[in-house]
Amino acid sequence: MNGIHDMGGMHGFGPIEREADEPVFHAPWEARLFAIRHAMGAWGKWNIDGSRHAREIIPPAEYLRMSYYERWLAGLIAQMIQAGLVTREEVRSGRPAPGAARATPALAPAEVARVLARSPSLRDVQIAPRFQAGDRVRAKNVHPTGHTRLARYARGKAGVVLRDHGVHVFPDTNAHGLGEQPRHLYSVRFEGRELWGDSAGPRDAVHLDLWESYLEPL
Amino acid sequence: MNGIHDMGGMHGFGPIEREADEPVFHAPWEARLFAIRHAMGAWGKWNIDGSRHAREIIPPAEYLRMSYYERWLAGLIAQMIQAGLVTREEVRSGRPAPGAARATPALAPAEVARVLARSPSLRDVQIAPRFQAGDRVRAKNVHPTGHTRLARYARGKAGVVLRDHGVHVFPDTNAHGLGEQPRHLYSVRFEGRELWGDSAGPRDAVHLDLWESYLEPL
Amino acid sequence: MPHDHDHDAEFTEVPSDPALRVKALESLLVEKGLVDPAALDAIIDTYERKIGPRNGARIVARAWTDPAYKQRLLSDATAAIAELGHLGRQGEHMVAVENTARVHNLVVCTLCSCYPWPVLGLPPVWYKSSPYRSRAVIDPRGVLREFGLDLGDEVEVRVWDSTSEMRYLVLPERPPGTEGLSEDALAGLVTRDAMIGVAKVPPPVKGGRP
Amino acid sequence: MPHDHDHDAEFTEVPSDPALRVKALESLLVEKGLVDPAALDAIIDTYERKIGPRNGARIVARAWTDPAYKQRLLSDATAAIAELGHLGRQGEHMVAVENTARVHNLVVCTLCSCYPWPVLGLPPVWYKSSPYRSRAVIDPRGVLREFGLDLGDEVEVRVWDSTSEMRYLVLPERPPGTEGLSEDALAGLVTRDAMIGVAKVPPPVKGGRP
Repeated sequence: MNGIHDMGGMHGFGPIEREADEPVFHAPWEARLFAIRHAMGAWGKWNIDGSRHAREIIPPAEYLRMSYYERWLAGLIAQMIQAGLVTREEVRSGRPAPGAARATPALAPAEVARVLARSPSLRDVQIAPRFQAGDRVRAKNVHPTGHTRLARYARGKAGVVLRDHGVHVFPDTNAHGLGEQPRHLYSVRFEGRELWGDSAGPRDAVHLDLWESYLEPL
Repeated sequence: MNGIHDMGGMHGFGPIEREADEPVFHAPWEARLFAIRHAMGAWGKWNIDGSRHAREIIPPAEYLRMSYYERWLAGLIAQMIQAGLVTREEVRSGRPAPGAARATPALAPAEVARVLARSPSLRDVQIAPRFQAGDRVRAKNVHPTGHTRLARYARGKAGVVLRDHGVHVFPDTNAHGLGEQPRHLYSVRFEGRELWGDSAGPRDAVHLDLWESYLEPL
Repeated sequence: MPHDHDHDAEFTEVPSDPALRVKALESLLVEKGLVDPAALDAIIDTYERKIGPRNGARIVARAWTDPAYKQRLLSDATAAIAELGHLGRQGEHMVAVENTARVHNLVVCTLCSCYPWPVLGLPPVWYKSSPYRSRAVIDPRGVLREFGLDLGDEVEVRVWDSTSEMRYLVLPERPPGTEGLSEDALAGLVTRDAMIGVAKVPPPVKGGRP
Repeated sequence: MPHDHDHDAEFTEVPSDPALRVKALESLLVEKGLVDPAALDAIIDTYERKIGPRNGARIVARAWTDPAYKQRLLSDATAAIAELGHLGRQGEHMVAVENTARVHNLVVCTLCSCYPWPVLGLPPVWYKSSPYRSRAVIDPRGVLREFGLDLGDEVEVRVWDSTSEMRYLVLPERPPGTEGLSEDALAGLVTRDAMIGVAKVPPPVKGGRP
């Protein structure tokens, strides 16, 4: 979707505000939410692409006002309700519905290390790559209404394939319960001037990771 | 600027909410502000392009939360302060600074009709047009940080000139006190598929008014 | 071009009480002699009472009943609208675009909310809203369906994004069953939405007043 | 692809008190037996105490002192980082990019806030902010200047937008005056910002502890 989250290249957000000696979490609730998010993920009811999309569809005015963890909270609640793990009324009241069954946590303390281990998106599937390093390609000018990782600022622009990362889960389908549909993922280099015209310097470039179906040969 | 105001083609804002029997103004303050805006315009301290820009640079999160007239209020206050018509402290307190001179209103009631008359942007300047109806053109891929009326969704896209509207004030300079620098303004047709790929229907088109310097021949 | 001025955060936050702030602002400007409250009254009166979609409706009805006027309207709308006295602020330079069985025109301003005030009055809130501004250019048929207008695939949809001081007036199709109606009666049928292009002009209600 | 679910406005508005809402949520989930609070404690402990930029600094220091390791890091960062045990969630697939006198690399995620957790810890607020996400790709040199780094025109700037599960670690230039330092001492010099690419590693402070 051409959502507010797709903000690469926008002006008007002002200077970057940094904080000296920044803590890992700025409040205990951020830490608890961060942990809840991972513990609930262990139920296997959603994937990372669907979680990203759950944050992307937060209404734009709210999205911009929310902090990072407030977006996580909104996305998590939406996903838990959708998955049937909790009901709206339970979230509202903070109490289990009368007579609700008591589950056994999907994530035991002893299992935490396993859950925080890597969870690769690379799939061991043999698919012949359409592109090779050095190929000139164009990012397609597409405007899907669902989840996509093809940033708007690169669409329609020409670049060069730098590297084939192998066959990876495809977020555009995986986010919507349409399966992993893995395909080749490439690192593609776009010259700054191709993306931004004369506003970019002659020695600026942006590299994006783009799935094969985002690209057409040039 | 690639601001939040440049929202053509974005997803995620939800359905269009309509109101039956909508009044001209929804509250007396909207009407008063609307009128103040016009009456203050009579001081000749700014132009319409600068006023648009004053609203565009409202921080994005606030821009999206504000109603139309709240944006007008923010833009007007910024312009009045910048023009020296009022001071920050006066706006804050609602009282003239001690010893401030009392002016005579620029807009007398009898002059209202004159001020609400048309104020053309067409200039009687002889400049040979670079393009003619039927010419194929491409909107430049430019990303100015100041005011522009070249919507992002059309940049880099190919279209056809439909009509030469004549020589009009150029907003990109006029908004910033750099003069009217009038130039030819054209109606340019872009096919929906050129703008949006397969998301658009084969019989969709968008027509934009674009100044000559926004365009290059194709 | 660089930003040549920045806003005070104080005045660019959503005001907690805009009514109060505008009241204080007016009182400040009056005390400083910068505005005359009577001029404000006259401006408000103009837009509340003198300017509105009935101006555009009159133009449309004239075009429906006077082929020569319609011709002038489509070739030079600014001059044709001036004949009826409906030019003014935000209607400096006019273009009329004709809806037919094969072409449907729709007007938007994606960058702000430009709208032909002298012929349609001030725009409705939905026209100024983010949903309309964002969607009209990428999904015009979806927008029209939301307004209850489901156009066939054979109809071309032309969206006019008002990026300059040109302002667009849609000349809607004259509905069937209006052959005997006077220009005044026809004007009574023409809606604001039809002149923006989000609706068709409905046929007259049988037995009712148009 | 259509939206397959919509949010309740109730839960997508900025919460007036997120601390209270999260507390209520945890208590609900514990009561329903969906989460074990001890597991939450263990997760928080991991990111507060075990994972952080010192992991990345160790990798950088190793690459500075062991040419064969550097070679492995640049050709297959996932494997090279696995040697030191620093893979994990949000560091599934790693790429290391080397800063030199002629090429400067900078990492961003414009679409969300992807960041290599196992080697750098959780990202700072500025990395997740709209100003950084929006500007890093269109004005990387302006961003770097804001961080105090003014690169010459002869230096190429490469921005890596983390649009997939590949995660990027910048291998900064080894600062001058560090010839005699041990791997541990070098690791102590390496900053998080240098491994994101918004800074260089500062030379050791004369007379001070590195």
